[in-house]
Amino acid sequence: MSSKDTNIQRGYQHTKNLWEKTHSANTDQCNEYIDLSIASDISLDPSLARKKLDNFPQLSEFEVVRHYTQLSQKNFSIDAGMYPLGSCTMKYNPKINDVVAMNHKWTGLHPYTPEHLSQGALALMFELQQALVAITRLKACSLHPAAGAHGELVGVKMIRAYHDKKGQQRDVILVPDSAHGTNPASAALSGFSVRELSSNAQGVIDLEEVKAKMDDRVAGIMMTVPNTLGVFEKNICEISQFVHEQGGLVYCDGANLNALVGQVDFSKMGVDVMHINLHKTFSTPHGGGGPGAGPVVVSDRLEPFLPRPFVEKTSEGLFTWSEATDDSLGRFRTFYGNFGMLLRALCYIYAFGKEELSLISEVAVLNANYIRSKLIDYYHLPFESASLHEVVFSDKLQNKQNHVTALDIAKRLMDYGFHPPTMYFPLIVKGALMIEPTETESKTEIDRFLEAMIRIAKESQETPDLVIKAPHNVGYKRINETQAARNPILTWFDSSSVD
Amino acid sequence: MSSKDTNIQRGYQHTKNLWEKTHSANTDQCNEYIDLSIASDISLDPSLARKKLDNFPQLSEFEVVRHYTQLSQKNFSIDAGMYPLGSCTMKYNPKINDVVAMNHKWTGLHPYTPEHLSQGALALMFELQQALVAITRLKACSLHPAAGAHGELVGVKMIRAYHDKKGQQRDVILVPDSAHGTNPASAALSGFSVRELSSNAQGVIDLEEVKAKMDDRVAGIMMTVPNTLGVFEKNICEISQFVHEQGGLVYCDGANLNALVGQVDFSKMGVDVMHINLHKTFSTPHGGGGPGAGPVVVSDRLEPFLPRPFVEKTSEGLFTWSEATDDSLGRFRTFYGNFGMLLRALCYIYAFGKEELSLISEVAVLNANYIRSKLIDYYHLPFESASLHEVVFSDKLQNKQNHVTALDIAKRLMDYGFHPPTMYFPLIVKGALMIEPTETESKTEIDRFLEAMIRIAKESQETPDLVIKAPHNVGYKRINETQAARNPILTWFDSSSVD
Amino acid sequence: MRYIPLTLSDRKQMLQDIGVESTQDLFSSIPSRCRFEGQPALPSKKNESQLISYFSELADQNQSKFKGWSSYLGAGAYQHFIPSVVDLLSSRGEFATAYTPYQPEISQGTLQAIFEFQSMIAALYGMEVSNASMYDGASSLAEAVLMAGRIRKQRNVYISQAVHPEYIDVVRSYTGDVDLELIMLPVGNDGRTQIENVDLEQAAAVVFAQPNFFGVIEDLTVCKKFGDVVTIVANTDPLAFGLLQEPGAFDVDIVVGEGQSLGNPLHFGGPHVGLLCSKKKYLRQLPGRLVGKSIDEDGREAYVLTLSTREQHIRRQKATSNICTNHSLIALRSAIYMACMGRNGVMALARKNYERAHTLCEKLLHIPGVKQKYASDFFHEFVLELPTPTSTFLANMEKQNILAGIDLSTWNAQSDREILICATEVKSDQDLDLYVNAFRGAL
Amino acid sequence: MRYIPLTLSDRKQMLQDIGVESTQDLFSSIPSRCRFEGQPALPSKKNESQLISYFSELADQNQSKFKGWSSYLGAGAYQHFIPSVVDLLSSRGEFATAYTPYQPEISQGTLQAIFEFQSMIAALYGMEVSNASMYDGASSLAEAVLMAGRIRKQRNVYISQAVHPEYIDVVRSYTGDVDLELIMLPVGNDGRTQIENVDLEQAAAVVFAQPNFFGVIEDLTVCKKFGDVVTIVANTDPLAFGLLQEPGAFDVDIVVGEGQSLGNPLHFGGPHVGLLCSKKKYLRQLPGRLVGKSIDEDGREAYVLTLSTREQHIRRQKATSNICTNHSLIALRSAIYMACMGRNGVMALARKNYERAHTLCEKLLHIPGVKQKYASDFFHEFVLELPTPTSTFLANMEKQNILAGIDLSTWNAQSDREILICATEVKSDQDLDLYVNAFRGAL
Ligand SMILES: Cc1ncc(COP(=O)(O)O)c(C=O)c1O
Ligand SMILES: Cc1ncc(COP(=O)(O)O)c(C=O)c1O
Repeated sequence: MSSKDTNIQRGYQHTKNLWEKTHSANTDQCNEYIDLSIASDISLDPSLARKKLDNFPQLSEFEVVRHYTQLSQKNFSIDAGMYPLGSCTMKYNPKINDVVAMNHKWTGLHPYTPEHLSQGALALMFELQQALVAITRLKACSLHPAAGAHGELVGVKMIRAYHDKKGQQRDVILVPDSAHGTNPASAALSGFSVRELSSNAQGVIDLEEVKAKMDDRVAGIMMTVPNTLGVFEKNICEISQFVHEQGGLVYCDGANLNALVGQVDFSKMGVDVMHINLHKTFSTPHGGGGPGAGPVVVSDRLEPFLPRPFVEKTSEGLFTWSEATDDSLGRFRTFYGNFGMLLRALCYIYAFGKEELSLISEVAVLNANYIRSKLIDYYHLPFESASLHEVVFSDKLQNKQNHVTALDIAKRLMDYGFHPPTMYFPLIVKGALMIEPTETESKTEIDRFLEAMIRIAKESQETPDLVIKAPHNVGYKRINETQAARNPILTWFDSSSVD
Repeated sequence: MSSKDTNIQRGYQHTKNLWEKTHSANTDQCNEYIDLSIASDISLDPSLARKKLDNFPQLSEFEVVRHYTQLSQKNFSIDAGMYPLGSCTMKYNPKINDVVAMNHKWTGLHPYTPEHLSQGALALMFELQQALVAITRLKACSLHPAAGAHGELVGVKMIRAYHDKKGQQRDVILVPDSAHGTNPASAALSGFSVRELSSNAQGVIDLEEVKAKMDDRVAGIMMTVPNTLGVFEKNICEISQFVHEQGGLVYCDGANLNALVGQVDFSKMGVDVMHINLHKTFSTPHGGGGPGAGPVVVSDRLEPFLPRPFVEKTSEGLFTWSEATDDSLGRFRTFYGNFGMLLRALCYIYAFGKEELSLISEVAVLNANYIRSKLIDYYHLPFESASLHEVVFSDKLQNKQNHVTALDIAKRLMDYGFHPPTMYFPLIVKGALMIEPTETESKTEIDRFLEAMIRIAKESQETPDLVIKAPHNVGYKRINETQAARNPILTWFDSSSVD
Repeated sequence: MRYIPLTLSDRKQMLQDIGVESTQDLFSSIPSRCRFEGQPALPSKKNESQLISYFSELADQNQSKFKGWSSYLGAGAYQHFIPSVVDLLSSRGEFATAYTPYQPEISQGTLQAIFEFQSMIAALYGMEVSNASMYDGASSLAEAVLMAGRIRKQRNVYISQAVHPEYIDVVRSYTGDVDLELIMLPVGNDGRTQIENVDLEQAAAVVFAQPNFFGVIEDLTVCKKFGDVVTIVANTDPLAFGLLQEPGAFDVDIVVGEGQSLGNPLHFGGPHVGLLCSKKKYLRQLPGRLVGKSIDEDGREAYVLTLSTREQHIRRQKATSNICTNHSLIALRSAIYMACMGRNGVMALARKNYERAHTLCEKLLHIPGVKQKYASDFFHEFVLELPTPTSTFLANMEKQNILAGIDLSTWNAQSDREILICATEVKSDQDLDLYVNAFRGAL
Repeated sequence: MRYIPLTLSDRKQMLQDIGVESTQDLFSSIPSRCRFEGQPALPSKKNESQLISYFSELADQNQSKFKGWSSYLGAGAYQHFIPSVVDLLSSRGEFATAYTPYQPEISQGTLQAIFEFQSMIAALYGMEVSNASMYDGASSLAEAVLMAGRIRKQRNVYISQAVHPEYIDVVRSYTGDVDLELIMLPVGNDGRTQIENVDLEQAAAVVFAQPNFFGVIEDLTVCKKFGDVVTIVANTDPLAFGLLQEPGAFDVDIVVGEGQSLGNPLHFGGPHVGLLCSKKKYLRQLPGRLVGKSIDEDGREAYVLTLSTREQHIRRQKATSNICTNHSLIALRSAIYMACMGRNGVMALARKNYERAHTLCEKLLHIPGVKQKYASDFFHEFVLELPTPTSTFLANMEKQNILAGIDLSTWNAQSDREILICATEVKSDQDLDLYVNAFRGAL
């Protein structure tokens, strides 16, 4: 049987790309959305004009609908199944939030609409600023950043501005070895060099380690709380105090806030700036990779440096854009923030309200610990410290016995209808499998997931090949990443095509 | 391996039913949509009150979203692939029509809103009445019926009312053997007995056949044009004339109107009443079996008998509900019609407008004939008369050689990503495969379909088992219909459960 | 060209392959005497942006809450809150653009959903089986009456005068040409149906509405008195049975309902959805589709349309009904709605509806001259007698942007001072107070 | 409890299985000195219906076309017609609720869609490669400048004064702490960038905008003059290249853009989407994700994230950028939009935009005292000089419910009589006439 025959027999449907579906000799026919006819004879100087638009598709609307419907069916999604991807907080994205955000009265609003004609939008941003301050108990907030890493950049730049203002030359940032890659990358993008802190045997940073690496070139420290093992940095208060004493500032990577909503007072923890991934804790949809939003919340120390504009409330109760000050950082994007995502996040926060917001973390932590308690007999737990919202296992047992790796386990989970956990992160765990259930999974679903994990542990012993050759059941076998990188084909018309 | 293991390896994901997911000891927790708290102590007499609500599910909203997302992924749909289901006119259902129809200003409108406060809705219905009259060139229209069969019932009842008014006792309806099952059923529901007409060797009804079956008990004839073979009833004008001469009336089943939009003048054809399936010709989504809408259009003769109310326009340009008359049929449903579907249909009609409406049929007929020309070498064509919007093949060749049946071919098409054609209908063709591409399929997609059909023809010769055991590729093998009927389990709590 | 993907060159190619000159050649089997001449009398074609503005201008020519209107209309079509997931999930193309699930292997989504719909509807009504949906409540009732006629071969169908008048009309239309006679049962001062007239011998069926057209809760214990006569209960708001004793508890034979309240918009009257339940012993007489549980060849749980030998496509003129296309997507919406509300939500919602209507009624009865027409308890709508003609009163209320209720003289000329008022969970205390104030002024 | 499925009994059971008394025990690793005390200062929780009314009341506190407003604002965010399928398809849960496609076997939908996005963006700009999206146009430009600095190790970055001022600000913010100096290139009377100042030796990059901030079409043939200096073109409306010669035709090295116009709503400024294209030879220096084509083990065509050794999760502080989450769903929307419009639609649309702005401009120039600021041709926005201060004029226009344009004194105090006006395909002849009349009265 030809390879085509194989495809037809194996739960796989090929979706031709847009160009393979393009109407060839289609002259000027196009889908009819709005009047594009031109009465006048106004026309551009031919020397400035484009000759032709090559390599561009041309389809009927129906073909477009079918194309993207088919493509969508090739995606795993939270809506279709449990997605316990550690560090990513894949929770339910309530549909009502999308409905609220896509109201035409919001979507049609131009960012340069004068203040007095966009009071509703300003009010909304003001309320979210307030809410994030209320949740962290820090001092002030900017909704400017487009994502977590963007928030890190803004935050680290504020740290630099703070020292610059003081006339201090501090060009080093301390970053734990368990940190997410964006932390060192953001520090580097701000012209800092990165000095790595080693986690101790409990997976956390000791005060001694910080003391050892601290000197007067150090501008600050970036801590993730709880860290990427899901473990609370129990020395954080002492570390903050020490760093402050030494003239440094404390950055908190708030990507794991889902563990701590209504549980921790970040001002008491000594945090000077933290970013919050609204697309994690506050449930804006991940969209296959974004957009999210990464507001930053700051202490008194950094308030003057917040990027402008943010929203202020006047004594008459009107909302207004803050003026830029000499200290304030410049812009890191156009306009004000990922407004559509801000709306959704506020919607999520208001659905819980002051009464129930802390339940988010209580249940997220409960679920993670339940998983930990059920899998600990089957998977190696590299760090035994208490887990908060996520738990990191490793493939050590499976790997030792039958060379089954974290990757294999991940791929096999697909066959059972689950998205795999985060693999091989944090880097301090060999063969890491990082599991984060969030608060929105039901016990029924978590139990199904546990059953699958336990079965895979057994399969790894009994029929390791079944695991090593997975997935079997999702339309595709493993995809060759090496070939893609060795001979990159990045567009449909890329000349270095392989076929 | 246990059967559960098999499931996991075969492209199948089980979706637990709502009860298997139900939260058990969930006291009074529920999803929070609207305030249901009660301040006052008003309460119902316990003797009238329900004791408990058994067998009812209880889930969180997220579980509901996931449940129906997963279920949806187990459906084939037009949006995801070609659906050449003969007689069903599975065309693109433009998304804009849904957007227009689901505008909250329409969905929130109570049917008993006074006329002067619902002029927009009345205007819309008036315009659709006018449009259907313009398209058929008959005299008047009622949008009352909820579906094709409902339109038939109304139509046949009007025929009865017409004769009753004349004081004639006519209790027989002539129905061709090629007719859809709803025709005889609708006639019977109206208290008529059905006299069957035999199709001739060209698949159409001869005038002689009608003459032979006609007598003064015959109230009318129900003709489908083009008939269920996709063949135009070429004697229709003569038949109508004859039936009229004999005092009978002519019902036209308009389910196949997609062949004739802007091509045929139904008044010249002598039609007295015809229903139109808006869910076919005018593209309202089929919804997994409905709702549709089956307006009836009538000639002068039957106008007085139209069910009320329909919309009239006053001389001042206002829209008003017609008054009931002595002759008018009563109601066959509450309110006025499937308004949401009427909106979508009018949207489809206006998108084409007077300029392009007839293209619907031109292209639908072109596509069907293209398919016919390409498959005629591979499948038996039982009737060689010219095809209009659909073409009926049979399994004769495949069956004779290798006992491959229409059912097998249908199931095998699923593996190739297509919905099967209509099978075993019309009844006058043994092993019928009725293919209707509609106007909205692209040549690329039709060619893919043809390729699959031709491959199946070859497989039927070379590897018949592959066809006979299909489907292989859709998550399920053939489903046991006999067992379901022998031991019907119709609810989750049905005691006569098989497992 | 809207929605037509073929290019001119595609068309040329295809015509050539077919072997004809032009598409019009393909229509040569149609006699020229009945060909369509000229263009249909329609407006010019509209692009998407024109469609949007055209229809939204039409939509603006109606009253709506967006223009500050509020409505207390009920009478068979009710305003309830619809969770946003109902629209979003039911409009998924996989559900909305599928046909009837005749090919079960690729239709398990619709089939399982409808199986679950049947289960929930049966549970709500306390019945053994439910079909897969009908057009609407009224046509379901008509089919139920015909079904009763097949079950019990008698002539008389006794039908309560407190059944929705449009339902009665529809029953009359459907049964006009078969051998059944409709006999109306009068309504007492308590608003309940009086059954003294029923002649058990000759009766095929007795039909009640619960709650009835006047909102009144009938005492269905009488249903147990009818022996072999087929008892039918018609219902216009299934949510009532989150609070009221379910018909199944009274050994009712057939229950029909209008499912609009289950997450479906008013939509100027349609599409709504007909519900039809019965005892399992009448299964072979049920009209409409049924989804049953089965397995596939590998033993996987699977669902399938079943017992189709009752239906027109198999049985033709001998079918239990002519219905083919039903209201599946509305049934699906209803299932999603019920799943969202759940057991607890449905019960709390029913209580809230009851409370809203009673709170409103009580306040209105303090207004001089306003009287309650019927003595019995009601669910979420009720009839008042006014000191002025209802039509005048309604016109006055309209001036304050309120659709205050339904003028019962629409169906009965003598009731020209009666009004049917409905208040559901969507009305806040503030709404009710506004209404009561307006009411006072409008008399 | 909103969105939390666990029941109390589930919780009890789970705590028991874990072996703790209460959920709070699970937080005992947190030092008590930093625990949160009391409730956060937030409003009370809101159910779905309250959320809807709360946020729609807020939404009503803005101007909108639903209140009769019309807008001629552009300047980096444009009003274009968005086909309804863009919203419907992109909001499918399978797209919207997936994470970054790190597991390609179950993410082919996103991957193929983004591969096609890359292809269409590259085609539109006439470039060899495009990445999978950035946050927005401005941050893309900043990343492009940093990239140029890596490619050509020189200090000076020449940037046209006719680049959107917010883009310039962002470039300044991003490059503040690295060894690059921004040098502004002035704009001539013709509205085009003057390049006389560029010192080729010291230049890392030269940055133009096409069309530029004033709507003016730059003559990009100059790009061919810069030798090894990295030429960067920034674009705020990719649809312009349905009409204008594409940057690729001028051998430009890097093109960045703002993709909002490609089917994405204004949404008060975000989320929009950053576009970034370059020559393939700079691939290893590109920031952001890339989707590449590959095969699976059975040889099926498949897509995968590739060249991730450039990225932060592998390279950490040595990565080409810190970007992780990008704007994938907006890229997907853009792809759907481009697929809907198609080659012919994009070209016709660009022509129409050009025509609308020129028609309007011509009419306005008939008004006494109104002058065109720049001599060169423009795309869909243009700068006028008014006889009155722009702020007064705008206030007068607001009285007629028109947002007439953008006051250029926002960025340059001297420009207090200049206005930037944009007219796209959404404006009808009638709209333009209304505008012109209002304009006359508002001066
Ligand atoms: C711990 C941590 N920090 C930072 C980030 C970066 O956030 P973003 O992807 O929104 O830029 C992530 C996200 O993956 C993360 O998990
Ligand atoms: C020829 C024909 N007549 C009548 C009908 C009945 O229409 P409906 O299903 O809308 O009741 C159909 C639909 O299947 C049909 O194909």
